[in-house]
Amino acid sequence: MSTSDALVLDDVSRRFGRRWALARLSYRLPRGRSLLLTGHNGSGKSTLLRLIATATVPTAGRLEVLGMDAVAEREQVRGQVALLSHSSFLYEDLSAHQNLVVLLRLLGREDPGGEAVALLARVGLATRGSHPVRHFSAGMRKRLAIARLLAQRPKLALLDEPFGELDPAGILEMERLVAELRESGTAVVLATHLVEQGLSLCEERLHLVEGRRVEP
Amino acid sequence: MSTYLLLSQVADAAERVGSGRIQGGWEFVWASYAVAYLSMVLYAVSLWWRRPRPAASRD
Amino acid sequence: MLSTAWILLNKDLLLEWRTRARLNALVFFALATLLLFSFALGPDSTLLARHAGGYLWLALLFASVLSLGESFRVEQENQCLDGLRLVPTDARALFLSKAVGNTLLLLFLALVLLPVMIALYGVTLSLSPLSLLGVLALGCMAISAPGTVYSAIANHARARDVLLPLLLFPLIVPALLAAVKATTLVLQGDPMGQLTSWVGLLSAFNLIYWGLGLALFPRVVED
Amino acid sequence: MEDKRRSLRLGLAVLGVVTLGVGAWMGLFWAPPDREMGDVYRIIYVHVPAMWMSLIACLVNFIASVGYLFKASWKTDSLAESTAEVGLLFGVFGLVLGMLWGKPTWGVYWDWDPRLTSMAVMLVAYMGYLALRRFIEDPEKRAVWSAVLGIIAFMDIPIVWYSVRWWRSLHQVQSTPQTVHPDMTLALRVNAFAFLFLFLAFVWSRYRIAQANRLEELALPDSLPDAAADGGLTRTT
Repeated sequence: MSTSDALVLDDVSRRFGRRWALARLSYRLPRGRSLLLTGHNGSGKSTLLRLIATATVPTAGRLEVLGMDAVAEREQVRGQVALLSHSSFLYEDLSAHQNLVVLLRLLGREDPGGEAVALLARVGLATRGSHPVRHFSAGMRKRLAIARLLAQRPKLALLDEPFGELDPAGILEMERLVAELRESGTAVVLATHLVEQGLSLCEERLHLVEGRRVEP
Repeated sequence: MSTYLLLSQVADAAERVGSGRIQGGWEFVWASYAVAYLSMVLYAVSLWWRRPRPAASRD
Repeated sequence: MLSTAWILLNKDLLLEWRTRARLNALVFFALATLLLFSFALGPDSTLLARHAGGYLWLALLFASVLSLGESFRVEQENQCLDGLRLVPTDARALFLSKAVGNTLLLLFLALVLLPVMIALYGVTLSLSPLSLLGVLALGCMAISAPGTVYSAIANHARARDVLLPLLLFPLIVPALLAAVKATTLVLQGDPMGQLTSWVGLLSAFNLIYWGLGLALFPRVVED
Repeated sequence: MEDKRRSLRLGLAVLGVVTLGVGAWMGLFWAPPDREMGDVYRIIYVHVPAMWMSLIACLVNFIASVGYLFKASWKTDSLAESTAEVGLLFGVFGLVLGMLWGKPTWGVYWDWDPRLTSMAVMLVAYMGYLALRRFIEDPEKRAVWSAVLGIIAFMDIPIVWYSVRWWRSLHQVQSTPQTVHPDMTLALRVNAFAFLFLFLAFVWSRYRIAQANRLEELALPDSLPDAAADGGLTRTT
């Protein structure tokens, strides 16, 4: 039944205090398809991504990610999903290389050092690997954060405003990286203001207004 | 620091009291009952003050 | 779980090394506290020597509030804690790494303070240095286990700098009593054989709170 | 339903006040003076019940905290909140009574008596508990974290008690009067039941306030037309 869908949202709601960030959202995303999330700031895009990533739990309703329950089987979901969030998840006082090595070691990889170097090269930070993150610009942090996501080799990548804070060249590069992800068989859920870029990368679209689904 | 100071005082006081029956002390008894009942009354008042108002008076 | 904890501990120690200026400040803070105690009590060296164990632990306790608070502030800066959770990382490994890291930091601090205290207060060591090390380690563990849980909680609250000591100090009163008594006995000799019961109390405290920490920490960091 | 509960609550309070009146008369005038402590011992009739209620409150708080962690429900969370506050009330004035008792018996207000000292330490711990609840806005997080805190603090009670007793072992621990007149026991029991009734009335009223606060924090004025029927007071997670 639901195993053919990458995402199943069944009447999902999420409340923060008195505010419903998501209200009774139902949606299905077939496997292998990618989803573009659009909507204004505060429309619930980030909350939805955090729910799918199991960073937070739905207040009501049921959420299935890749055929697994996002609450009961969250450990398994986390193994297959990666989130690029507004917060970079980076340690400011570690170097870019060390940040990646810690993550790769936690993931149990064979050669964390070598893999980290390769990842840094892939996102265009090869020469900055030994610099502490504290001295990075916003765009460089974004690149390192996407390297972090790539390191997790997810089946489903959740990207929250990946083009934000990037210069035009950076945006092009990010588009290339997302396209590469797609080609390698990773489904993408993309939340962005830049609808044009997003539409070229995704087949499906979900438009949110104040936590509800609206036809764009 | 002050702990040890107090301790020595206590030891002195214990010797002074000895084993005889304590005389008087009613003022402490009255004070105690007053403190106990007053605390409870004040708390009851505070509960009354915070009581849930019916929904109509809210907003 | 243990290997994850080991990786995380390495990460924390590396972070501590990269920000060693902060560590230095902590050491000087603890030293200043120790010095201030002697000013507060006047230059009566016998009094100072008699209560040296108490001052040592108070200095450590004050410093621990700073170091415990810091240990989760690092994780919050870019929501690194979320990043770790989503890897996924076992929350119990996270607790172990943080608690062990805090213990090591406090123990390091204690070992720095010890010679200063001996010089400043004119303390002599009656029992073996090894038993002193054991008491110090047990005491640091006793502060760190509940301290780690409380620091993770207080870090998300308003007024976290006030909240952590308010929560932690009453809780570790028994551990502090036991640690001070045991330290004093090690320094001044133990003719009545009381040391074992205080060490026993300290061990029981550790057992309970390391166990509780392992059991409850997953609920603290997960929603 | 609500009317019935209201009258039950009121009845409990009235029962408590009446019993307390009888208890006060028994404690102050009816019960005989103690052989050693004279009339000063009469403080026992308010001091000891207050301490008992405080301990009961800690116990209920612990049970509610454990219950919340096993199954999230606003009911156990509110119960934990109300018992912590009421327990703190009884504990604080019970402690003051202990000090008032200490002055004529020991010559000082504060004697580092193991019971009083342990109680003082625990009261500070539960003040921290209430402070934490106040400093966290998100109701779900507050509930989980304070439950963790409630468990940790409760486990500390016996440890504090033993450590303080050992610490004070150089000093003779004051014991309960050896020769207890049966009238004294009766007076103590009456007072204890009076306190228990009032304690229950307090906790119940405070619980209602807590539940109303939860409802307000989670009230959904304009969204979720269908799912909000239960007022958001049930959690599915």
